[in-house]
Amino acid sequence: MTSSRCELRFTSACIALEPLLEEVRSDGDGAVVSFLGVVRDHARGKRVRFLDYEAYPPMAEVQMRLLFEEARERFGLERALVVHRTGRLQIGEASVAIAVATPHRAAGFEACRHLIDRLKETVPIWKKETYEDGSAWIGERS
Amino acid sequence: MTSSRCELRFTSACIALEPLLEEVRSDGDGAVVSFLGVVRDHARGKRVRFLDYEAYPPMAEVQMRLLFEEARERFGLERALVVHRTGRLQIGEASVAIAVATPHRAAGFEACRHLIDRLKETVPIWKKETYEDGSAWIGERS
Amino acid sequence: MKIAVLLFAGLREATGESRVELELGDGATVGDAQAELLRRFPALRERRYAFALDHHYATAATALGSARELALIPPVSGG
Amino acid sequence: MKIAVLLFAGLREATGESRVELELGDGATVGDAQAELLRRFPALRERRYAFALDHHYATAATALGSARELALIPPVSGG
Repeated sequence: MTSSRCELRFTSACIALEPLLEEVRSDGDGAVVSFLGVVRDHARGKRVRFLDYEAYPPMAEVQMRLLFEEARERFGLERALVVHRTGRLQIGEASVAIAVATPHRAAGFEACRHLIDRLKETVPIWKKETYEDGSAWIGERS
Repeated sequence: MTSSRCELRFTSACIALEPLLEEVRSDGDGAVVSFLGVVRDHARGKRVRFLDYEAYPPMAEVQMRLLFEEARERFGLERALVVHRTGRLQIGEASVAIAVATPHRAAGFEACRHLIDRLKETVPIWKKETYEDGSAWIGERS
Repeated sequence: MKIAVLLFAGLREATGESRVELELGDGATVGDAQAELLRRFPALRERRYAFALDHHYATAATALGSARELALIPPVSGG
Repeated sequence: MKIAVLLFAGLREATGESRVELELGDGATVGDAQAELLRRFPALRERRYAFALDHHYATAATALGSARELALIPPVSGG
Protein backbone atom coordinates (compact mmCIF):
# COMPACT_ATOMS: atom_id res chain seq x y z
CA MET A 1 0.00 0.00 0.00
CA THR A 2 2.76 2.42 0.89
CA SER A 3 5.38 1.12 -1.46
CA SER A 4 8.81 2.66 -1.45
CA ARG A 5 10.38 3.86 -4.66
CA CYS A 6 12.76 6.65 -5.51
CA GLU A 7 14.18 6.95 -8.99
CA LEU A 8 16.22 9.24 -11.24
CA ARG A 9 15.68 9.21 -15.00
CA PHE A 10 17.18 11.10 -17.91
CA THR A 11 15.31 12.01 -21.05
CA SER A 12 15.99 13.95 -24.22
CA ALA A 13 12.25 14.56 -24.74
CA CYS A 14 9.96 17.14 -23.14
CA ILE A 15 9.02 16.23 -19.58
CA ALA A 16 5.35 15.60 -18.89
CA LEU A 17 4.66 16.05 -15.18
CA GLU A 18 1.18 14.57 -14.91
CA PRO A 19 2.21 10.93 -15.57
CA LEU A 20 4.91 11.28 -12.90
CA LEU A 21 2.36 12.44 -10.34
CA GLU A 22 0.18 9.44 -11.12
CA GLU A 23 3.11 7.09 -10.91
CA VAL A 24 4.62 8.40 -7.68
CA ARG A 25 1.50 8.40 -5.55
CA SER A 26 0.07 5.57 -3.49
CA ASP A 27 -3.34 5.49 -1.79
CA GLY A 28 -1.98 6.42 1.63
CA ASP A 29 -0.52 9.67 0.30
CA GLY A 30 -2.38 12.91 0.91
CA ALA A 31 0.17 15.23 -0.66
CA VAL A 32 2.08 15.37 -3.92
CA VAL A 33 4.58 18.21 -4.13
CA SER A 34 6.36 18.85 -7.36
CA PHE A 35 9.02 21.13 -8.70
CA LEU A 36 9.75 22.07 -12.29
CA GLY A 37 12.95 23.87 -13.15
CA VAL A 38 12.27 25.84 -16.31
CA VAL A 39 14.63 27.53 -18.78
CA ARG A 40 14.41 31.27 -18.25
CA ASP A 41 14.86 33.85 -20.96
CA HIS A 42 17.70 35.55 -19.11
CA ALA A 43 20.54 34.60 -16.75
CA ARG A 44 23.54 36.40 -15.36
CA GLY A 45 22.26 39.61 -16.92
CA LYS A 46 22.25 38.16 -20.42
CA ARG A 47 19.52 37.13 -22.77
CA VAL A 48 19.55 33.32 -23.09
CA ARG A 49 18.87 31.75 -26.50
CA PHE A 50 18.91 28.08 -25.45
CA LEU A 51 20.59 25.62 -23.08
CA ASP A 52 22.43 22.35 -23.44
CA TYR A 53 22.55 19.82 -20.63
CA GLU A 54 25.09 17.03 -20.32
CA ALA A 55 25.08 14.33 -17.65
CA TYR A 56 27.15 11.44 -16.35
CA PRO A 57 24.20 9.09 -15.81
CA PRO A 58 25.70 6.16 -13.85
CA MET A 59 27.34 8.51 -11.35
CA ALA A 60 24.23 10.73 -11.26
CA GLU A 61 22.23 7.68 -10.26
CA VAL A 62 24.64 6.82 -7.43
CA GLN A 63 24.68 10.40 -6.15
CA MET A 64 20.92 10.76 -6.42
CA ARG A 65 20.48 7.56 -4.45
CA LEU A 66 22.52 9.11 -1.63
CA LEU A 67 20.19 12.13 -1.70
CA PHE A 68 17.07 9.96 -1.65
CA GLU A 69 18.57 8.24 1.38
CA GLU A 70 19.18 11.61 3.07
CA ALA A 71 15.57 12.61 2.42
CA ARG A 72 14.33 9.31 3.77
CA GLU A 73 16.26 9.77 7.00
CA ARG A 74 15.30 13.41 7.46
CA PHE A 75 11.74 13.53 6.20
CA GLY A 76 10.63 9.91 5.92
CA LEU A 77 10.50 10.21 2.14
CA GLU A 78 9.61 6.92 0.44
CA ARG A 79 8.33 7.91 -2.99
CA ALA A 80 10.03 10.33 -5.36
CA LEU A 81 10.65 10.58 -9.09
CA VAL A 82 13.28 12.88 -10.56
CA VAL A 83 13.49 13.37 -14.32
CA HIS A 84 16.25 15.47 -15.86
CA ARG A 85 16.51 16.58 -19.46
CA THR A 86 19.67 16.24 -21.50
CA GLY A 87 20.54 17.81 -24.83
CA ARG A 88 19.25 21.13 -26.14
CA LEU A 89 16.42 22.98 -24.38
CA GLN A 90 14.46 26.01 -25.48
CA ILE A 91 13.13 28.83 -23.29
CA GLY A 92 10.14 27.67 -21.26
CA GLU A 93 11.01 23.98 -21.36
CA ALA A 94 11.48 22.10 -18.10
CA SER A 95 15.04 20.99 -17.40
CA VAL A 96 14.11 18.99 -14.31
CA ALA A 97 10.96 17.66 -12.69
CA ILE A 98 10.76 16.35 -9.15
CA ALA A 99 7.60 14.74 -7.80
CA VAL A 100 7.34 13.47 -4.25
CA ALA A 101 4.36 11.81 -2.59
CA THR A 102 3.93 11.73 1.18
CA PRO A 103 1.13 11.02 3.64
CA HIS A 104 1.25 14.64 4.89
CA ARG A 105 2.26 17.83 3.15
CA ALA A 106 4.97 19.18 5.49
CA ALA A 107 7.33 16.30 4.69
CA GLY A 108 6.51 16.62 1.00
CA PHE A 109 7.50 20.27 0.78
CA GLU A 110 10.67 19.72 2.84
CA ALA A 111 11.76 16.65 0.88
CA CYS A 112 11.11 18.16 -2.55
CA ARG A 113 13.05 21.28 -1.62
CA HIS A 114 15.89 19.21 -0.21
CA LEU A 115 16.17 17.05 -3.32
CA ILE A 116 16.43 19.96 -5.75
CA ASP A 117 18.82 21.93 -3.50
CA ARG A 118 21.16 18.96 -3.08
CA LEU A 119 20.85 17.83 -6.71
CA LYS A 120 22.29 21.18 -7.71
CA GLU A 121 25.24 20.61 -5.39
CA THR A 122 26.34 17.05 -6.05
CA VAL A 123 24.69 15.36 -9.02
CA PRO A 124 26.97 15.34 -12.10
CA ILE A 125 24.93 17.30 -14.62
CA TRP A 126 26.19 20.34 -16.50
CA LYS A 127 24.47 23.25 -18.18
CA LYS A 128 25.79 25.33 -21.03
CA GLU A 129 24.07 28.63 -21.68
CA THR A 130 24.08 30.10 -25.17
CA TYR A 131 23.54 33.84 -25.47
CA GLU A 132 23.34 36.19 -28.43
CA ASP A 133 27.11 36.59 -28.27
CA GLY A 134 28.62 33.31 -27.13
CA SER A 135 28.14 30.52 -24.66
CA ALA A 136 29.44 29.24 -21.31
CA TRP A 137 29.39 26.13 -19.16
CA ILE A 138 27.92 27.37 -15.88
CA GLY A 139 29.94 27.30 -12.68
CA GLU A 140 33.17 26.51 -14.43
CA ARG A 141 35.10 29.73 -14.14
CA SER A 142 33.59 31.30 -11.05
CA MET B 1 6.90 39.64 -19.54
CA THR B 2 6.42 39.11 -15.82
CA SER B 3 2.67 39.51 -15.68
CA SER B 4 0.92 39.32 -12.35
CA ARG B 5 -2.03 37.01 -11.87
CA CYS B 6 -3.34 35.06 -8.91
CA GLU B 7 -6.63 33.25 -9.15
CA LEU B 8 -8.87 30.80 -7.29
CA ARG B 9 -11.21 28.52 -9.22
CA PHE B 10 -13.70 25.85 -8.26
CA THR B 11 -14.49 22.81 -10.35
CA SER B 12 -16.63 19.72 -10.04
CA ALA B 13 -14.44 17.86 -12.57
CA CYS B 14 -11.09 16.13 -12.07
CA ILE B 15 -8.22 18.59 -11.80
CA ALA B 16 -5.56 18.42 -14.52
CA LEU B 17 -2.34 19.99 -13.25
CA GLU B 18 -0.35 20.27 -16.46
CA PRO B 19 -2.53 22.99 -18.07
CA LEU B 20 -2.25 25.02 -14.86
CA LEU B 21 1.54 24.85 -14.98
CA GLU B 22 1.51 26.07 -18.57
CA GLU B 23 -0.89 28.85 -17.73
CA VAL B 24 0.82 30.12 -14.59
CA ARG B 25 4.34 30.42 -15.97
CA SER B 26 5.89 33.37 -17.75
CA ASP B 27 9.24 33.44 -19.54
CA GLY B 28 11.10 35.07 -16.64
CA ASP B 29 10.16 32.23 -14.28
CA GLY B 30 12.72 29.54 -13.53
CA ALA B 31 10.65 27.61 -11.00
CA VAL B 32 7.16 26.18 -10.89
CA VAL B 33 6.24 24.62 -7.57
CA SER B 34 2.98 22.78 -7.25
CA PHE B 35 0.98 21.05 -4.58
CA LEU B 36 -1.76 18.49 -4.98
CA GLY B 37 -3.92 17.52 -2.03
CA VAL B 38 -5.17 14.02 -2.67
CA VAL B 39 -7.95 12.00 -1.03
CA ARG B 40 -6.35 9.37 1.18
CA ASP B 41 -7.83 5.98 1.88
CA HIS B 42 -7.82 6.58 5.62
CA ALA B 43 -8.24 9.48 8.05
CA ARG B 44 -8.66 9.76 11.80
CA GLY B 45 -8.00 6.04 12.07
CA LYS B 46 -10.92 5.16 9.82
CA ARG B 47 -11.14 3.79 6.33
CA VAL B 48 -12.51 6.54 4.04
CA ARG B 49 -14.96 5.61 1.27
CA PHE B 50 -15.30 9.03 -0.37
CA LEU B 51 -15.39 12.75 0.38
CA ASP B 52 -17.77 15.60 -0.33
CA TYR B 53 -16.56 19.18 -0.54
CA GLU B 54 -18.77 22.23 -0.21
CA ALA B 55 -17.64 25.83 -0.67
CA TYR B 56 -18.88 29.39 -0.34
CA PRO B 57 -17.28 30.65 -3.56
CA PRO B 58 -17.68 34.46 -3.37
CA MET B 59 -16.26 34.56 0.16
CA ALA B 60 -13.58 32.00 -0.74
CA GLU B 61 -12.48 34.33 -3.52
CA VAL B 62 -12.24 37.30 -1.15
CA GLN B 63 -10.31 35.31 1.46
CA MET B 64 -7.99 33.77 -1.12
CA ARG B 65 -7.24 37.23 -2.47
CA LEU B 66 -6.08 38.24 1.02
CA LEU B 67 -3.77 35.21 1.06
CA PHE B 68 -2.36 36.00 -2.39
CA GLU B 69 -1.65 39.49 -1.07
CA GLU B 70 0.14 38.05 1.98
CA ALA B 71 2.26 35.85 -0.28
CA ARG B 72 3.06 38.79 -2.52
CA GLU B 73 4.26 40.86 0.43
CA ARG B 74 6.26 38.05 2.02
CA PHE B 75 7.66 36.19 -0.97
CA GLY B 76 7.13 38.48 -3.93
CA LEU B 77 4.60 36.04 -5.39
CA GLU B 78 3.01 37.35 -8.59
CA ARG B 79 1.67 34.25 -10.33
CA ALA B 80 -0.41 31.53 -8.69
CA LEU B 81 -3.39 29.39 -9.62
CA VAL B 82 -5.46 27.55 -7.03
CA VAL B 83 -8.13 25.08 -8.12
CA HIS B 84 -10.38 23.40 -5.58
CA ARG B 85 -12.80 20.57 -6.23
CA THR B 86 -16.38 20.59 -4.99
CA GLY B 87 -18.87 17.73 -4.83
CA ARG B 88 -18.01 14.06 -4.39
CA LEU B 89 -14.41 12.83 -4.63
CA GLN B 90 -13.06 9.30 -4.73
CA ILE B 91 -9.84 8.00 -3.18
CA GLY B 92 -6.82 9.18 -5.15
CA GLU B 93 -8.51 12.21 -6.68
CA ALA B 94 -7.03 15.64 -6.11
CA SER B 95 -9.12 17.93 -3.91
CA VAL B 96 -6.90 20.96 -4.46
CA ALA B 97 -4.11 21.99 -6.82
CA ILE B 98 -1.84 24.96 -6.27
CA ALA B 99 0.67 26.05 -8.89
CA VAL B 100 3.01 28.99 -8.37
CA ALA B 101 5.61 30.35 -10.76
CA THR B 102 8.55 32.43 -9.58
CA PRO B 103 11.88 33.59 -10.99
CA HIS B 104 13.75 31.55 -8.32
CA ARG B 105 12.77 28.40 -6.48
CA ALA B 106 13.12 29.48 -2.84
CA ALA B 107 10.20 31.92 -3.13
CA GLY B 108 8.18 29.33 -5.02
CA PHE B 109 8.46 26.69 -2.31
CA GLU B 110 7.74 29.21 0.45
CA ALA B 111 4.77 30.76 -1.31
CA CYS B 112 3.17 27.45 -2.30
CA ARG B 113 3.50 26.15 1.23
CA HIS B 114 2.09 29.37 2.65
CA LEU B 115 -0.94 29.32 0.34
CA ILE B 116 -2.00 25.78 1.22
CA ASP B 117 -1.34 26.26 4.96
CA ARG B 118 -3.40 29.45 5.09
CA LEU B 119 -6.11 28.16 2.76
CA LYS B 120 -6.78 25.44 5.31
CA GLU B 121 -7.18 28.07 8.02
CA THR B 122 -9.38 30.74 6.50
CA VAL B 123 -10.95 29.86 3.14
CA PRO B 124 -14.59 28.77 3.50
CA ILE B 125 -14.53 25.23 2.15
CA TRP B 126 -15.80 22.20 4.01
CA LYS B 127 -15.06 18.52 3.78
CA LYS B 128 -17.34 15.65 4.75
CA GLU B 129 -15.74 12.26 5.14
CA THR B 130 -17.82 9.15 4.59
CA TYR B 131 -16.59 5.94 6.23
CA GLU B 132 -17.89 2.38 6.21
CA ASP B 133 -20.07 3.27 9.21
CA GLY B 134 -21.17 6.88 8.86
CA SER B 135 -19.91 10.31 7.91
CA ALA B 136 -18.71 13.56 9.47
CA TRP B 137 -18.05 17.16 8.53
CA ILE B 138 -14.43 17.65 9.54
CA GLY B 139 -13.46 20.14 12.24
CA GLU B 140 -16.99 20.69 13.37
CA ARG B 141 -17.11 18.98 16.72
CA SER B 142 -13.49 19.14 17.81
CA MET C 1 -33.92 45.87 7.99
CA LYS C 2 -33.60 42.62 6.10
CA ILE C 3 -30.58 40.38 5.77
CA ALA C 4 -29.94 37.03 4.11
CA VAL C 5 -28.24 34.38 6.23
CA LEU C 6 -26.31 31.52 4.64
CA LEU C 7 -25.77 28.19 6.38
CA PHE C 8 -23.14 25.70 5.25
CA ALA C 9 -22.02 22.11 5.74
CA GLY C 10 -23.10 20.69 9.12
CA LEU C 11 -25.12 23.82 9.92
CA ARG C 12 -27.09 23.44 6.71
CA GLU C 13 -27.75 19.80 7.52
CA ALA C 14 -28.70 20.54 11.15
CA THR C 15 -31.18 23.27 10.24
CA GLY C 16 -32.38 21.89 6.94
CA GLU C 17 -31.84 25.37 5.47
CA SER C 18 -29.05 26.81 3.32
CA ARG C 19 -30.47 30.34 3.21
CA VAL C 20 -32.91 32.22 5.44
CA GLU C 21 -34.09 35.83 5.51
CA LEU C 22 -34.15 37.74 8.79
CA GLU C 23 -36.06 40.92 9.60
CA LEU C 24 -34.22 42.92 12.27
CA GLY C 25 -34.40 46.36 13.85
CA ASP C 26 -32.26 49.19 12.50
CA GLY C 27 -28.78 49.24 14.03
CA ALA C 28 -28.83 45.47 14.57
CA THR C 29 -25.54 43.65 14.99
CA VAL C 30 -24.31 40.21 13.97
CA GLY C 31 -25.07 39.15 17.57
CA ASP C 32 -28.70 40.26 17.21
CA ALA C 33 -29.00 38.17 14.05
CA GLN C 34 -27.46 35.25 15.87
CA ALA C 35 -29.99 35.54 18.72
CA GLU C 36 -32.82 35.43 16.21
CA LEU C 37 -31.29 32.42 14.45
CA LEU C 38 -30.92 30.54 17.74
CA ARG C 39 -34.63 31.12 18.45
CA ARG C 40 -35.61 29.73 15.07
CA PHE C 41 -33.04 26.93 14.97
CA PRO C 42 -32.32 25.43 18.38
CA ALA C 43 -30.07 22.94 16.55
CA LEU C 44 -27.53 25.76 16.17
CA ARG C 45 -27.06 26.05 19.94
CA GLU C 46 -24.19 23.67 20.45
CA ARG C 47 -22.42 24.43 17.22
CA ARG C 48 -19.10 26.20 16.65
CA TYR C 49 -18.91 28.75 13.85
CA ALA C 50 -17.50 32.13 12.90
CA PHE C 51 -19.40 34.95 11.18
CA ALA C 52 -18.84 36.51 7.78
CA LEU C 53 -20.52 39.71 6.64
CA ASP C 54 -20.48 40.27 2.89
CA HIS C 55 -17.60 37.77 2.54
CA HIS C 56 -15.35 39.18 5.28
CA TYR C 57 -14.95 37.66 8.72
CA ALA C 58 -16.88 39.59 11.37
CA THR C 59 -17.64 39.34 15.09
CA ALA C 60 -20.87 39.36 17.10
CA ALA C 61 -20.31 43.07 17.77
CA THR C 62 -20.11 44.04 14.09
CA ALA C 63 -23.04 46.20 12.96
CA LEU C 64 -24.94 44.70 10.04
CA GLY C 65 -25.15 48.18 8.54
CA SER C 66 -25.97 47.92 4.85
CA ALA C 67 -24.56 44.41 4.50
CA ARG C 68 -26.59 42.05 2.33
CA GLU C 69 -25.29 38.66 3.36
CA LEU C 70 -24.43 37.15 6.72
CA ALA C 71 -22.90 33.68 6.77
CA LEU C 72 -22.30 31.25 9.59
CA ILE C 73 -18.91 29.67 8.91
CA PRO C 74 -18.31 26.31 10.59
CA PRO C 75 -14.64 25.38 11.08
CA VAL C 76 -13.21 25.22 7.58
CA SER C 77 -11.63 22.03 6.27
CA GLY C 78 -10.67 22.71 2.68
CA GLY C 79 -7.43 21.70 1.01
CA MET D 1 47.43 -0.80 -14.34
CA LYS D 2 44.96 0.75 -16.75
CA ILE D 3 42.17 3.13 -16.00
CA ALA D 4 39.59 4.94 -18.13
CA VAL D 5 39.24 8.68 -17.54
CA LEU D 6 36.05 10.52 -18.45
CA LEU D 7 35.97 14.23 -19.26
CA PHE D 8 32.76 16.25 -19.25
CA ALA D 9 31.36 19.60 -20.32
CA GLY D 10 34.04 22.32 -20.52
CA LEU D 11 36.81 19.79 -19.85
CA ARG D 12 35.66 17.69 -22.79
CA GLU D 13 35.59 20.75 -25.01
CA ALA D 14 39.02 21.98 -23.78
CA THR D 15 40.75 18.64 -24.39
CA GLY D 16 38.75 17.46 -27.36
CA GLU D 17 38.36 14.11 -25.59
CA SER D 18 35.49 12.58 -23.64
CA ARG D 19 37.33 9.41 -22.67
CA VAL D 20 41.02 8.54 -22.45
CA GLU D 21 42.89 5.46 -21.19
CA LEU D 22 45.83 5.87 -18.84
CA GLU D 23 48.55 3.35 -18.07
CA LEU D 24 49.86 3.86 -14.53
CA GLY D 25 52.12 2.07 -12.06
CA ASP D 26 50.61 -0.27 -9.45
CA GLY D 27 49.48 1.58 -6.32
CA ALA D 28 48.81 4.76 -8.28
CA THR D 29 46.48 7.37 -6.80
CA VAL D 30 43.99 9.76 -8.29
CA GLY D 31 46.71 12.42 -8.00
CA ASP D 32 49.09 10.32 -10.11
CA ALA D 33 46.41 10.02 -12.78
CA GLN D 34 45.87 13.77 -12.62
CA ALA D 35 49.60 14.44 -13.12
CA GLU D 36 49.59 12.27 -16.23
CA LEU D 37 46.47 14.01 -17.55
CA LEU D 38 48.03 17.44 -17.03
CA ARG D 39 51.07 16.33 -19.06
CA ARG D 40 48.89 15.18 -21.91
CA PHE D 41 46.37 18.01 -21.74
CA PRO D 42 47.89 21.33 -20.70
CA ALA D 43 44.42 22.84 -21.24
CA LEU D 44 43.37 21.19 -17.96
CA ARG D 45 45.84 23.24 -15.93
CA GLU D 46 43.67 26.19 -15.05
CA ARG D 47 40.48 24.28 -14.63
CA ARG D 48 38.47 23.55 -11.50
CA TYR D 49 37.11 20.05 -11.02
CA ALA D 50 36.51 17.32 -8.48
CA PHE D 51 37.31 13.61 -8.91
CA ALA D 52 35.00 10.63 -8.99
CA LEU D 53 36.18 7.05 -8.83
CA ASP D 54 33.64 4.48 -9.99
CA HIS D 55 30.83 7.03 -9.51
CA HIS D 56 31.76 8.17 -5.98
CA TYR D 57 33.51 11.42 -5.17
CA ALA D 58 37.20 10.92 -4.37
CA THR D 59 40.27 13.02 -3.56
CA ALA D 60 43.75 13.20 -5.07
CA ALA D 61 44.97 10.91 -2.28
CA THR D 62 42.50 8.13 -3.05
CA ALA D 63 44.18 4.98 -4.37
CA LEU D 64 42.89 3.89 -7.77
CA GLY D 65 42.97 0.29 -6.52
CA SER D 66 40.79 -1.85 -8.76
CA ALA D 67 38.62 1.05 -9.90
CA ARG D 68 37.67 1.03 -13.58
CA GLU D 69 36.59 4.61 -14.16
CA LEU D 70 37.99 7.93 -13.04
CA ALA D 71 36.00 11.06 -13.92
CA LEU D 72 36.94 14.71 -13.73
CA ILE D 73 33.83 16.49 -12.49
CA PRO D 74 33.68 20.20 -13.29
CA PRO D 75 31.39 22.27 -11.00
CA VAL D 76 27.95 20.79 -11.49
CA SER D 77 25.07 22.95 -12.72
CA GLY D 78 22.09 20.66 -13.09
CA GLY D 79 18.52 21.41 -12.06
